[in-house]
Amino acid sequence: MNLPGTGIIKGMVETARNFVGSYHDPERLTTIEYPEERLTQPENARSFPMLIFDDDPVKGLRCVACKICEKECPPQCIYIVQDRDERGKPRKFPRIFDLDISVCMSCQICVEVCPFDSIKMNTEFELSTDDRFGRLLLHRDDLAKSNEYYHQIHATEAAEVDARLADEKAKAEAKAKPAAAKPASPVPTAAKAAAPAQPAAPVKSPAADKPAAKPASPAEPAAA
Amino acid sequence: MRPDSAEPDLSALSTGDLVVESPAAVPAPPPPATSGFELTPKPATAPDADRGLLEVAIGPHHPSTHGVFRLNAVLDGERIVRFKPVFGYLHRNHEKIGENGTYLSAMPYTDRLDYFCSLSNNWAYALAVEKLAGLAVPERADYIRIITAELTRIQNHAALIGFLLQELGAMGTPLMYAFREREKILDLFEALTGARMMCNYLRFGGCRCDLPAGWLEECRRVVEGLPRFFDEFENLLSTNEILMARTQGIGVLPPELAVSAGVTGPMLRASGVNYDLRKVDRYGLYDRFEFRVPLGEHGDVYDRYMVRILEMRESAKILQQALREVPGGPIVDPKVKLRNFRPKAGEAYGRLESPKGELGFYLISDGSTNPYRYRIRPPSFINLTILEDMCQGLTLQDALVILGAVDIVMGEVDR
Amino acid sequence: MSTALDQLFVNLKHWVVSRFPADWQLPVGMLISAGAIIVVFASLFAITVLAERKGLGRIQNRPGPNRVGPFGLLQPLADFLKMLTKENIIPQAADGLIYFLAPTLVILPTLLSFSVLPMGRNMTAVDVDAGLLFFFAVGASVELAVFMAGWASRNKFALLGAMRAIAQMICYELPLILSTVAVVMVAGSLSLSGIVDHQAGYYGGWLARWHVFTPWGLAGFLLFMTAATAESNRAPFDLPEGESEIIAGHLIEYSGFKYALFFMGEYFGMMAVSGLGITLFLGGWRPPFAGLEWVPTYLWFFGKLGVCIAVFIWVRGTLPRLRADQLMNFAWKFMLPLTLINLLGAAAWHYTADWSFLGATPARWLLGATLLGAPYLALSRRLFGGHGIGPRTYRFAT
Amino acid sequence: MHTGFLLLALLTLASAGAAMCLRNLVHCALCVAISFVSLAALFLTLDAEFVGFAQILVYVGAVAILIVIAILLTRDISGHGQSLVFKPWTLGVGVGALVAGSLVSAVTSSAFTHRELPPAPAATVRQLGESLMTTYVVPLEIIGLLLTAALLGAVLLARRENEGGGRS
Repeated sequence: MNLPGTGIIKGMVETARNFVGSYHDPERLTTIEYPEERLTQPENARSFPMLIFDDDPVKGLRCVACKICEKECPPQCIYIVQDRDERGKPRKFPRIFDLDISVCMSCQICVEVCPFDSIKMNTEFELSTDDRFGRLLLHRDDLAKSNEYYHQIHATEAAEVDARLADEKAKAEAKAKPAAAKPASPVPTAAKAAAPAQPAAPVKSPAADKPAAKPASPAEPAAA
Repeated sequence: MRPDSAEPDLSALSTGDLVVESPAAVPAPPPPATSGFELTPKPATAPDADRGLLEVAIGPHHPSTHGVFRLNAVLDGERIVRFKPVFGYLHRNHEKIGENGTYLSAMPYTDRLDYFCSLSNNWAYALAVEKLAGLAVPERADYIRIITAELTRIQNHAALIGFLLQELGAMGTPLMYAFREREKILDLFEALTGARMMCNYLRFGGCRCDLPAGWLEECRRVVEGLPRFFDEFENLLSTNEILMARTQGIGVLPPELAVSAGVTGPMLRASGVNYDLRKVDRYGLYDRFEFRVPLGEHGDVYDRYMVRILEMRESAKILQQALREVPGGPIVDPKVKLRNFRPKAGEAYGRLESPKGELGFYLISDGSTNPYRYRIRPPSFINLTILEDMCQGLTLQDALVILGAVDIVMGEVDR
Repeated sequence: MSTALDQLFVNLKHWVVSRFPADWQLPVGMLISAGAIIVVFASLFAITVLAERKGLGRIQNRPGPNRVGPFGLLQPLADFLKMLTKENIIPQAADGLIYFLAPTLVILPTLLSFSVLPMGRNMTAVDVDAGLLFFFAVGASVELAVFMAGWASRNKFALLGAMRAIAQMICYELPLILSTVAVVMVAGSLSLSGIVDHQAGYYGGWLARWHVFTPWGLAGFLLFMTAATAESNRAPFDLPEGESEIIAGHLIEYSGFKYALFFMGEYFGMMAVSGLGITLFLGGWRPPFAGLEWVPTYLWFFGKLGVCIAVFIWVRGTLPRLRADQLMNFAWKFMLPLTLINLLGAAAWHYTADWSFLGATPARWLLGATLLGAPYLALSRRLFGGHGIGPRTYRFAT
Repeated sequence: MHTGFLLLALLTLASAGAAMCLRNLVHCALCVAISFVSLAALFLTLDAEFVGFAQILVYVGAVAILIVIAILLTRDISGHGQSLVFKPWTLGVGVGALVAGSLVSAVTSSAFTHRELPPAPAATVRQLGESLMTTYVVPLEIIGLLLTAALLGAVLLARRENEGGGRS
């Protein structure tokens, strides 16, 4: 056995080394002074889901209200109501898309199951609020984020998605050609099909990162 | 414990020289309670109620109970007469939720079992489902799984030792050092999976996404720095006279009792029983890597501490080997459907060596998208069952240290 | 010039007192001294708390409080305001009067004990002939206050904490007092200023004749500071507060300003015993080397106090806590015998003072070292080895 | 000086009385401590520094604590116990009066009270120590031995009671 007391001395030396080290060694003082300093989030980071739109925050939504995410969501935090036109015919558009982020557990399963690359994970994390129902229950227009924003936060993934969508569109067009003179497909599909072409152009109209102030939504006449 | 368990040979497990065992001679898992060992007899009901014993409810809100957990202690002075764990405060109906959702939808919930080790939990569940559905895992995915699981083991053990020292009254210094290193590992997890703790990363037949660019280099850098951290930790703690005096000879768990009670993980190995599922089951690709299993001799808290330190060192070795040779290729079995995943009817038990012990998932499929039965063998919970036996005749201070060394996470205990 | 600076506060007090009529001079002088002690040590308390939080933070690789004011310097003020404005909760079952009295009784004796410490040349508030005895006498009543707090709270954890506190304080009072007896023996005085005067002069013309620079003094100082750590309930002897077991012990039911008073009492106690250790072993307000007399004496005292407190913080940031029975074993089976042997060491040093042959000093050191080192080794071996405690080796299965 | 003495004497007596009459045992113990302190203060007013400080150190720091611990260990501390006043109180008063009378008569009849007071001695601690170590060294050692024996006996008693319970 060593001289009694050496273990304590060894520990004291170690803490002293850390004390001194924390003044000059960035490996030791890893604290980030949060509101002033921020870490860059990794590309894969995720907080809560968002809905991607091209061009227009409402008309350009990629979501077709297929309700797959609603069904697959493990904590059942998504609520979707499909839009209907004047005659009551369903439109491929969500009239209501509510997401309760106090229930959501950020598991990303909705993203994985979405066949339309419409729902993606946001990285925004400063969401604390004192208004549980107003601010933690996100509606369609809160959730809508532009494709540019998506490119900003998940560059690699977004590029892949765009390439895939462009590819699919090209295939669809190739398929459509033999079918030739068929009449144009219904409006929302056209909008969706047209959309992927757009992001290829890097600079875009100021669709903005945030949902716009709420332009007249096509859903509203339907709701009336 | 395991349906196909061979004839137990306890004497070979607990005593004598350990030899390098060939895969065929792998020690059998612990036997059922036929070995004649019984739990320590305890005073039935208060025969000495008039002696002025002090009943104290430690918890549900107490700094040392690792969450909402209650210990009903009956004290004679500071000495423990009876010590009953009461849990269930964090019960979330996990198993029933698992049965009511699809196979995939249980995956994010497994993150929340032992929220320190979401990636090992993911893997255990994925193992069970893969066994059920007969899926093969690509080599690259297995490497990623091993890397993440060993990183998880390191950060869990480091944090646990920090918490243990907190219980010993060390003002959080070791905890802060552990968290400093854990941050680096969590950063890696975030870069890979998008979340620091609730990773939800593994999928049946592989992983959810491939390694991001530069991740392996970053991981190598972190792993290279780990031995320095272990040395620092050991300098600070391992030979500290106070720590040795507080932990040696405290909470002794004889190997026979440990086996009878179904204790697994570092606690079992600290009692000298050579039982590590990475060696026993050789799940994943663990037989490709060279690592040793540290074994304690006394089965006390100090052994549990040291076994964890040594395990971290071995995990770092595994990581170094794995990071050297990560192969290319796909990361997920392309046949696996994400939606409408219906394994054929049958049952399966998938288990692995989670940082806390044997974590097992038992699934019965009736051919539908939901498991018919979804059951978890949580190591924290089963290791906790012998708490009172270990605390008999010790003081309240010892008891909380013993609790700390059991390594429980209430998310897993209560499920 | 240097004496003017040194005696600045003394002269200031004399000047103020001389403005008053003769009948009033004594009480006014006392009031001034008392006020000075309260102001100086209260601000020292604030600085210490901040230093402790910052220092612990740095030891733990984090910056510590840094939000209130520049570098977090105003944090004590914020803490003070918080404590002052917090709700004062009195448990329904508590014994109101005793519950109320306990915090004041914790503060009072420690403040009283500052009055006999010589904090600079001519800077002793009350130069009592039996100053050392006074110090311990008032210190003894802290135990009663802690018991009152624990008992009056009517909380099981508080009661456990109070029992631990009393047992611990009684046990460690013995080695604490006995380790000072060696000093009293050598210095031949119970007066603290007398003990400081005994440490005047220099070895070889440069090293101060502090008691700590002798074998018995070094051992005595270490023993004294260890016992002092236990006496002031600091880590690693902070069992009465053991937040991981009995949460905060006797403090569990206290909130707001009463809690702050206890907190203050703990820090005052730490400063008081450090001050006593400085006075007894570190030469009080005397400089360590010749040629440093120009530095004002009170700066030496408070500088040494700062170093002692820094060590307290450092120890707190490093060591885990002992167990109650180990604490007792340590006191009775290790500290007490060593302090008794240290008396022999002091006597040996005292009676070999007239050795004058060549190498007398190393010989005396050797004598002292063996006299103290051998029992240290034997006792600590017994303490650890008796329970089979020591580093272990581990086997591996592959 | 006179008023100070009166106040202290009153405090001593009052706290001693309270120690006898209060219902709560812990309160009683604390009152005993108060009377010890005020007794020490009385010593201090007589310039007997050493005795005064020793009184606090020994009686408040040790004896009062010991009493408190004894109460905690042996009794129900909830405070619902009976009054400590001995039931047939006439007997108690009688015994008390007898003791007081004999003390008073002894003091008044002794020559001590009729002598001139000597001047207060200086350097008391040193003198005290010297006389303890020279003139009175045998009584001192005997008392020391006695106390050690008592201590050992107490340890032995506690040991026997505690046998079978745990380590050390």
